[in-house]
Amino acid sequence: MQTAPVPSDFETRTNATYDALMWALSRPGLIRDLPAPGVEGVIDALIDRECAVHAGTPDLCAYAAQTGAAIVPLAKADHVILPDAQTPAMLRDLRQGSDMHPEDGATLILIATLGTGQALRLTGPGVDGHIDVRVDGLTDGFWQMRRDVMRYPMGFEIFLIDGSRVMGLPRSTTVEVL
Amino acid sequence: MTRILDVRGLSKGFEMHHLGAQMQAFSDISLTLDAGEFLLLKGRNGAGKSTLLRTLYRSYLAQSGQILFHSSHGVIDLARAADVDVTFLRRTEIGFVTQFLTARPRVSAEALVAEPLRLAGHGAADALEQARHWLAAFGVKQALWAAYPTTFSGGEQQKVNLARALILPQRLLMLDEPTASLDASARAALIDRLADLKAQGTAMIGVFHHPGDVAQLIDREIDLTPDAPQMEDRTDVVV
Amino acid sequence: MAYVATRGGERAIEQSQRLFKAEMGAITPERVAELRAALPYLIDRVMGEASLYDEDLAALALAQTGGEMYEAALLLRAWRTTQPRLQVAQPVTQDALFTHRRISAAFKDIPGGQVLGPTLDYSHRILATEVLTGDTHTPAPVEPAAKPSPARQPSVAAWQAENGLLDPAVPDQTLGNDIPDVTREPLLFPAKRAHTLQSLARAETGGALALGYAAQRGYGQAHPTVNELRLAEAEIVVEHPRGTRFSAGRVKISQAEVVDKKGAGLRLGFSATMGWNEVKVIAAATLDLNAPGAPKGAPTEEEFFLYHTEGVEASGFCIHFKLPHYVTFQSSLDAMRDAKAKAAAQQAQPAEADATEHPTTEPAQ
Amino acid sequence: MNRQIGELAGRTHEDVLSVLARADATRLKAFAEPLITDLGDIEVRENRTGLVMLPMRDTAQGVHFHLGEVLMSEARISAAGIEGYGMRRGRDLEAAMAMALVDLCVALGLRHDDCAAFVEAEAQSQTAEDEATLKRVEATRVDMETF
Amino acid sequence: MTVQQMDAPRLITTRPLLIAQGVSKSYGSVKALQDVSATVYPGEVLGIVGESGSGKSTFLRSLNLEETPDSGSYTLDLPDVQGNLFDLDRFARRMLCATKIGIVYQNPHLGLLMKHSSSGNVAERLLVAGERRFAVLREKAREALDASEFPLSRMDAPPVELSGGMQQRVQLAKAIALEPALLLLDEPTTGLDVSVQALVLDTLKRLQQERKITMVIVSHDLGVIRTLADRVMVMKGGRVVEAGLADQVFQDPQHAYTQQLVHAKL
Amino acid sequence: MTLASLTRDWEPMAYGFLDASAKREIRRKTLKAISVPGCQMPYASREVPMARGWGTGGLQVSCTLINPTTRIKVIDQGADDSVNAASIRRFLARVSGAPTTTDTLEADLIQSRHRIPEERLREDQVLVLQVPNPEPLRPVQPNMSIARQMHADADYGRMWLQLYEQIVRAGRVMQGASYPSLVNGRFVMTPSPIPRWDVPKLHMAKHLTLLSAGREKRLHAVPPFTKVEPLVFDDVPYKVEEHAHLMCHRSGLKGFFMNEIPQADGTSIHEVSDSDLGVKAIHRTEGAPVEIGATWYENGEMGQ
Repeated sequence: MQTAPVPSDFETRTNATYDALMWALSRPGLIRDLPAPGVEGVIDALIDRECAVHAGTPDLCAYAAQTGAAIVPLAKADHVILPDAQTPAMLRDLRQGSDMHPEDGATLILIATLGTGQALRLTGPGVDGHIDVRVDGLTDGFWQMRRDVMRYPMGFEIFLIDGSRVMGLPRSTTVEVL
Repeated sequence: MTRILDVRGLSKGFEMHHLGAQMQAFSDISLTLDAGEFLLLKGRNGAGKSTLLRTLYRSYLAQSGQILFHSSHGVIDLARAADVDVTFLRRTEIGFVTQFLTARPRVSAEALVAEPLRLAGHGAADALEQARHWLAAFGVKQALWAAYPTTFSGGEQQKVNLARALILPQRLLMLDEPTASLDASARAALIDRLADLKAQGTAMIGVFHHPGDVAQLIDREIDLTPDAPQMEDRTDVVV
Repeated sequence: MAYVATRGGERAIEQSQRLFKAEMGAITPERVAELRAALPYLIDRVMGEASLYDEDLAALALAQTGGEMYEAALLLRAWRTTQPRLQVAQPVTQDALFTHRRISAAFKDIPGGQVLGPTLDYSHRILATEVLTGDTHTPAPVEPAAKPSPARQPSVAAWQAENGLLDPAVPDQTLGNDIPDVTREPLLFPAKRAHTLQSLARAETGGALALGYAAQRGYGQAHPTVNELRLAEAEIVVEHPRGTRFSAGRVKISQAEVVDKKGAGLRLGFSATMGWNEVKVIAAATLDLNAPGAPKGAPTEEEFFLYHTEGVEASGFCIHFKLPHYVTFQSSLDAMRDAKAKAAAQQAQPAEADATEHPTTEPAQ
Repeated sequence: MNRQIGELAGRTHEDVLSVLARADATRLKAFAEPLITDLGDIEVRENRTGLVMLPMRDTAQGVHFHLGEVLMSEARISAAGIEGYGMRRGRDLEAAMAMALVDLCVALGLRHDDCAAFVEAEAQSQTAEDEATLKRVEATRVDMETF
Repeated sequence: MTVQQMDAPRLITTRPLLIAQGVSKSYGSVKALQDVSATVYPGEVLGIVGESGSGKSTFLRSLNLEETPDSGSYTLDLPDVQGNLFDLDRFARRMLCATKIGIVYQNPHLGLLMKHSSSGNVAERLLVAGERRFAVLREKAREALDASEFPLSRMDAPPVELSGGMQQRVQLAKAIALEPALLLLDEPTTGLDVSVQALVLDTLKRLQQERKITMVIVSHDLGVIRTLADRVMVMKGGRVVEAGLADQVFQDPQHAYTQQLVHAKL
Repeated sequence: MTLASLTRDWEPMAYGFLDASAKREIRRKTLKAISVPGCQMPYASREVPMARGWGTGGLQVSCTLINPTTRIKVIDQGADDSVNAASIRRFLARVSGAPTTTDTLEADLIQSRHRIPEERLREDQVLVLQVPNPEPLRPVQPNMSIARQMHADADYGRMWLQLYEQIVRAGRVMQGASYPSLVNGRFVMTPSPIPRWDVPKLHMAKHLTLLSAGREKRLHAVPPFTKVEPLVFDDVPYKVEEHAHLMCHRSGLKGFFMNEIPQADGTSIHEVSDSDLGVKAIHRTEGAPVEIGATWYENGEMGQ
């Protein structure tokens, strides 16, 4: 303990991944860089045997399962990892927590394309005034459904992952389709 | 003549569950009453005079028959009318005068007398002014107007009671021995007021221990004694 | 002279620790071993409250803190945080305990009998002052019985359940990592029973005693009778990589059941802890017995006793008041001075009479 | 009869492991040391201290809850594709390693008689120790005489 | 006899403020309320009498949305208030009760913060309803306390230092501070000295007359009900056994239980 | 090979002291805390080698965020050199190898007890506040379960009532530090016991604030650009401590939060509470090239 401790590669990677995720949610609409592309790093940083995960592909399922997390149906998952948004109706099934425990709301991790596509205007905590962003790869009606199903402070968080880029949308963000 | 009351085949008895007995008060009474008319109820003790008044007022529930009251809003059978309507009519069109005052602590005589006017929608100042007028008329000393009747003598309470009961001209007035043990001047004031109301068109039906007190007001009499000869009934002498 | 932030704080910290330690002298392996051998009940108490079972570490913690119990428990708990969890053992069951002491106050005799085991309960509490004048106090040896006591003893509660006096407990199927763990997840209310019992197992003895005693004195609804009390050793049954379950050793545990006899049937309160600590488990079982339906804010309410018997948290908070608070103090001082100035200014002006005041005629009750 | 890997001279694998876990550390190490040469290439997969959480079932409602954690040492080794495992109370990593070595020997069927003799001797000493304890305990039994 | 008078001839077409229909509630095997219905018109005072355990307080607490019955409906004819109020979520219930319904409990501890100032107790209700101006809070608290005939010189004294009668006045002031559409009174004078009881009743009577507050009052004391109520509902074993005009129920009780009750108490 | 050579050495403790599972839990809860500003998120809270109540909550958050390049500043009562700040700084450096600083402008991560530095924080900085009691409702409702329900209901009547009572009894709001504040229009939080002077610094700030209570096991957050409004009546304005006119006897600074130092003659002198700001001011007076950042307060007035 006298010499300065050195973090393992795993520690360094998950620490940097979390830093990106934390700032992504703190400043919705601003894109952050992950240390490595893909959602695996996000799984490493956040998920372990205390989590219940729903993943959209067998590979992701297997990756999530090796952390010790339980693999569960979407409606029971605290982390939902999907390669695409499928139908917006699935947002209705996401865990939103309760008035007493808003923290039980899910975290939705989606693959999307950032910088092109649907123009959105974001307002809310973490946004200085408003910010306009473009997101592609989500199904029609996604944002409308997000607005319809969430009853703040209940709700869910969304991370949009595009390669090694990530954008965060906490439940407190209002998304207006332009 | 404006018809006010049309009672048809009214009967009242009391079911006394703890005795397993039924006591009949009166049966199959019919009568009518017009505006400005004064009807005296007669009969020996226990003939059901007060009971009839209370049945008409809906303090007692009729067993059968109808009490058609011609209100300013239309005709309604008081025997079966909704409670809310009865409450409303009692507040605005049907009065009941007894000899007893229900005094309430910390309510002054004048406030108590003004109350029926206020409940009927009169302004506070107007109601108070009229209340003082009637307290004076019934011989309540001015010094007592702002005092609490809970502390008054029986006689004074009775005067306050009459002022209160008669302050608001109503369509139908029931009188349950209001003159009993009144002093002469108060009795005179009462008769004046009743005459006044009668002239304004109030229909009255009453029971009096000494009918002589109100002799000049009486238009008709009905004897409730079961075996009384015949009941005078104005239905057959419709004008 | 230029103002620089001196390192005076750091130096003071260093020297204050030295001062504390200087009083105790060198900590040697011999001292630790002596503490371990001489103070088994103190060691047990520290292990239970730290929820870390290892006599050597507990003895070391006591040596390092000079017997400051709260510090010793904190030291062990913090050390615990650095260690990986290897396994979750198979649940210990009452009928599998290697029993040293087993008594019931509810019956004169019980199936399996009353076995006193090691206890000072019936001793006369007389100081052996002769030791101070040079004599050695050598305890008389136990005269062993001809036959060994059965290692395993039947359960009083099981007998009561068979006789319809108690609702039989439905054995939990939860195992391993699925058993709720307050060291890995927050304690929320209404608490899971597993959280309640785990928190009581870790509870500070004095805290549990104070609140349990309050419940016993009438601040609770139920009056406890000791249904069964055991001091025992429990096997740590772990799993070999090929799946064989085996005992990797034994640890001392205490277990108490108390019973409430006020209702239509009997009702049990339960507590167990690592190490031998009878007072704690009887007090904690009393709290468990009283918890259902306890009013909010009563000492027997779950939230109340679980928060207030957490010794490491309670002692930490208590001593944190020694930390400088001059910023918050300054903030309050500011408000206080302003309020005083306002009051003084108002005194200077005659108070406005309350014109709309009502006289009151009601008698006070 | 199908002998299971890890059984030894009529003792189940469970028995063997339980005896080794409680065996005297000094004797265990002394017995294990020479086994290393017999075992050849040994891969040490894990040798660490850590905590084993100890749950209990409450007798009031049957709920499983955690009593607390026990400091344990663990050793996990392999040779010739077979695993040896040691887990003992306390922080003696060497003793855990010694236990893993004996377990591996038993699993591989090496030095069968020596191992059997060692386990037998340790088992007897443990039984004797328990018996002595329980005789002292029995001395504290309250004899409830009947009238 | 028709409890609900659903088929009674009607003359005046006011709509009821409150309609409760078929309200039932069980606690385990105990049936606290069985198919209880009540209608209250604006400005009316409905008295509910019955012995303890008759279900009258459970019914009142249901009207205050503190209890959720197993079945039945409850509507209030007020702007922005729709549907069966038993179906409202927690938040909507709380806001409705905070702004539209006032309650006075027998036990002041249930209705008051005993160590806060009396004016603060009244102000709390205004605060919950969203008032954020200190001067307005002060003034409205003063008005409500004054209307409840509470001595203003003591408006900042905590209820714990006041007599039982005064505590009830603070509760009353709190209940009327927002001019509720409905005032619920649960044994408001029980436990008070007789003389104090009369004074509190008098205040209630005056408030009712001056402000035309619709009230539902529960009491085992027939005198209290007789003083205040326009109509009376008699409950026994969770059921309504009789209902009618107050004077009628007291003078000409129809049901055996009511007769027994009236004869025993009068 | 011998038994001794086969046997491994004892592992040193995990990087950043906390094991991976503890860090992941704090990460997950921090993300939720940021997403619902001001809402207290429960977490398990591991035991760390410091007594509960001595910054163990802040410490766990810092240990989770830290890496060898994170420049850490630790203050207690505004001072870098106070005993507890020194102890925590030493611990963080020891378990992470991260560099430390006393300069607010240089810091990436500032762990603080009771103060927010006077220099404005930037949008790449994280402020970790140690929280002894995260529950603003505690004074009016000690029972945590009921208090949680009150938050769920946004039932803050009692909170307001407390202010009403203070004005009635003392003529003003008597809340000193930990002034209850409404975050993002929904949750009332305690901003940790920072003085009233510091609360406006949280309102629409550029930096991220994480507030963590280790003993009480609750974590809440104020993200950047988030409304933080102290509870005040419309007609009784929020008042910070009257320190605007006080002057630091060491540095000559004026218009910042001050420590009062009683003197033997019965008077008081003052020194600036943000010790690093004081040091920088003195160095600057002595001619050293010191950068002092923009401050929240200018001439004793909160800037925009």
